[in-house]
Amino acid sequence: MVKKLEGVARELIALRIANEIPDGSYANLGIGIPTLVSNWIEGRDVVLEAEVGMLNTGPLAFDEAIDQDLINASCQPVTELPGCSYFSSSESFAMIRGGRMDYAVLGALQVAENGDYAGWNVPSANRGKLGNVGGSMDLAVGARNLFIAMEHYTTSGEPKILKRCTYPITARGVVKKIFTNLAVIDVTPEGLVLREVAAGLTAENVQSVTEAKLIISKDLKEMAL
Amino acid sequence: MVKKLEGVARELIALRIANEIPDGSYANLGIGIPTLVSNWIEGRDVVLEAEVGMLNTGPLAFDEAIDQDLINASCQPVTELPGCSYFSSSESFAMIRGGRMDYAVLGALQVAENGDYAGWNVPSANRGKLGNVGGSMDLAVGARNLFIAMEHYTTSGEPKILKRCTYPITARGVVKKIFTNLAVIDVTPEGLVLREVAAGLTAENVQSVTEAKLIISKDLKEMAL
Amino acid sequence: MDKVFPSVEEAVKDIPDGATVGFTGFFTCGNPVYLTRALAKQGSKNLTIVVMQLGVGNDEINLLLENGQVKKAICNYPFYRSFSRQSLFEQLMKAGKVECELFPMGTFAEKLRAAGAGIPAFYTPTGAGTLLAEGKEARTFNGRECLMETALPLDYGLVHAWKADRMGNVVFRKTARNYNPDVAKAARITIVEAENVVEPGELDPDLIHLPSVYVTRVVKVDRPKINVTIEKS
Amino acid sequence: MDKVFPSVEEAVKDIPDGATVGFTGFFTCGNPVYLTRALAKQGSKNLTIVVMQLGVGNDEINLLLENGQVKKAICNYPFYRSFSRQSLFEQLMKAGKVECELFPMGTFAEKLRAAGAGIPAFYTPTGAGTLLAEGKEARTFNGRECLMETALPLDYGLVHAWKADRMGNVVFRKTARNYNPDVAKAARITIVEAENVVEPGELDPDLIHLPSVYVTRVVKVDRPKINVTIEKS
Repeated sequence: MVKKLEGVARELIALRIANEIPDGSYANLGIGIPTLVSNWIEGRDVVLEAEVGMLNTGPLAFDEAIDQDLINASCQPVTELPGCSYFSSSESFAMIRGGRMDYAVLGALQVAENGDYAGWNVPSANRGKLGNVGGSMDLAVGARNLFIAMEHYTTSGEPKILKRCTYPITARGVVKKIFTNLAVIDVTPEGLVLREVAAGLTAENVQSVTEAKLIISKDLKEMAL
Repeated sequence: MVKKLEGVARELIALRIANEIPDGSYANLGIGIPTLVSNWIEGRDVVLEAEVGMLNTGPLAFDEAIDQDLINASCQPVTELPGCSYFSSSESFAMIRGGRMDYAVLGALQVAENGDYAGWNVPSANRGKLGNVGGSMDLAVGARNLFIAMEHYTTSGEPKILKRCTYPITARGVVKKIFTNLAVIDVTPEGLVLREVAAGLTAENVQSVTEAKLIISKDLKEMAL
Repeated sequence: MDKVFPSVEEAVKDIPDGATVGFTGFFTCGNPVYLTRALAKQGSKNLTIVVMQLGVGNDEINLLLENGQVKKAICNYPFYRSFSRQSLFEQLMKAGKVECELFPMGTFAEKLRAAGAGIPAFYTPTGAGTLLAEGKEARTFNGRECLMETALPLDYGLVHAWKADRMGNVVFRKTARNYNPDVAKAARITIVEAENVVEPGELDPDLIHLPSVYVTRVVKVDRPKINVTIEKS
Repeated sequence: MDKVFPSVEEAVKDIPDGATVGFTGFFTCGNPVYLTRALAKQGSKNLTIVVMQLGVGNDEINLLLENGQVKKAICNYPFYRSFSRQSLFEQLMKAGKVECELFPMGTFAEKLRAAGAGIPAFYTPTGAGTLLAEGKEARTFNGRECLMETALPLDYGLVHAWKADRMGNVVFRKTARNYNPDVAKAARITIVEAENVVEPGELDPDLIHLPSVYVTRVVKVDRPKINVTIEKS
């Protein structure tokens, strides 16, 4: 492994993603870095969906604002925004699977150059063929644009952007864009296209911690924050 | 054909059926004689469903009680009963197909001894493979107990209770009981069992206008009105 | 988000020739009367219309048929009840001018629901062994023969609502709800005519029948005056 | 019709050994806490439980696991998020004492919906090509590989409601709705614990989330006091 590359903070990965979601969109945000995206979307004309069965979920609730009957999909107390609505679980996933989410932002353990990604089952966890699959597989196949938000490599320095996933996949060929602390990468039929790198990094730096071959975009830019 | 057998009036066929539906039931009534059953159920603890998307439909509405947003499945203005509810068409048929109707009472053109019945397509109407199928096929397969209510033979004297249906069927092997102006007949694995005959008629009278062979019940009775 | 359009004419302007258009309504109840009239005026041709009935208690569908805008109808109740009475559709159908595909009412509704829910196909016991099973795959589950039916996606869905907010959250009234949620969810572009248009936040979020994500456009209309009968001449 | 039962104990009394029982709730929200405690007290064994999670933010499911009442669990989120933290279920599963069948959350909900809707099986793109596709039929629709999934019918469904009338019409509150309508419709016998019980006619018929036909029994309970977190120890 090369020496550690810092890149941008998790909050800035989230900001970069928020910039990619246009006003007027419906979006679902997963656990982890994706949840942070909501901080940057607050006040904008983007409607967030929560798998538990809510559209137009508002910011987290604290103290006396907590309502035990009002949570997001990560079981955090949240608030309402005007124009919100509630519905059942089957309706929530009818909406997701039916292609009504313009964007889904999910975390991942691995992403492959063919657009596969793995995020629900870690073989080392010794949980066999089980895992917290939750709504990830439905979101992965249902969203019109699936964005992955993650650290570029593991804490032990292993690459997470691979030629092929080695962990059990969540879905095949579904990822549109990858946002990491180091780079923004498009998944295209030709392969992974490196579009942006974090300030101070080169394309070579990013390739050095990426197993899959990166195609360098002709207009490679610094990450747009 | 034998001489015409009068039997009971349509209203009394309806009464006989109403007596067969116990309190605490959910039921759906089709067009024609089945609709008349509702007159005898009024005030009883039976909830009527309308395919249009309503449970606990009340009596017909007239004059200023008519609400253009409140009809039954025959497009008649109706009223609400306490504890009624509205839902979508897909939900209405989820309920019907899902086996939640204890009873469905439908009209028929023909019923066969194997429990098949025909009610949606009359070849002589020259409408080809089309017809007003409406919700009949769903009700036929979904109801826990399917009752057929009809005149025992056609206006031209042809039998309607047959060995096999000659018209296109609505569903196979679904009829539980047949209620006509002349008789009450159970559909059983052994064949059609004649349970009741209208006052003044004999089993032989009923058999004479029935193509299918009738098994005479050991406790054959006069129609219980 | 503000999905309100200034008029029904503007709202249906882009419906192209050849589109598959779904209409809500059960006989006279819950029909998108204003949007349908606007579509008749707009004049797009070769439409596939998806609607419960074909002019039986619904004069607006007859407008489309009169105009020759309809290539094919997908429905569950095509005719007048009386065999002696021919609707305009029946005449056109017998003259070979309009095609028709018939589904049982529950299958019809479920095909729309499937399209909205991302379910490409499902099995139902309804129709097994009948004329309407012809050409369909049959398969037995738990000893019962079922048919495979596929989703029925719509290009446009025309919807009549009691109340809508500007974001597109919708509430229906009594049995006028009927096919409205199903058509709205099955359509790529869903256009709602609403008797009342309110601001986001005015509708109780627990009591919304159709969440905003399914609605593309909202138009304010007057409450229509409906004659509740299917046997009028 | 009056479906009100005097107590949760009476309402769950007839749940037999070997029953398939569905529980509503999403982590801490909308769980039938009183009915589940009563089932733990009642003690029936060899249950197949159908529930989103297995004790993660739901102490009542842990009661059933502790009592050894569970033979098999069908769920979509079985574990604590942290790999280092083992739930009671995880321990029992690894000791071979409880079986588990896992479905993606949307497939899980749709299987319940299908059971309630008389749909024996459906196709979904979710899970195609994954570990969870093993042993399932795959079929391509419109160029996309899908899996056939079957309905998941329940013998009993335990439901937590905000309001119910004596006939069994039910209204839920905010995100506590979640699986409640789906579990209720999938079950042969549906038991509703309701924070408020009212007379028929008091609920607006346009605004009922679960019509009475799906409800077998209703019991009045207090509003539970819930600690909204899944990572408590």
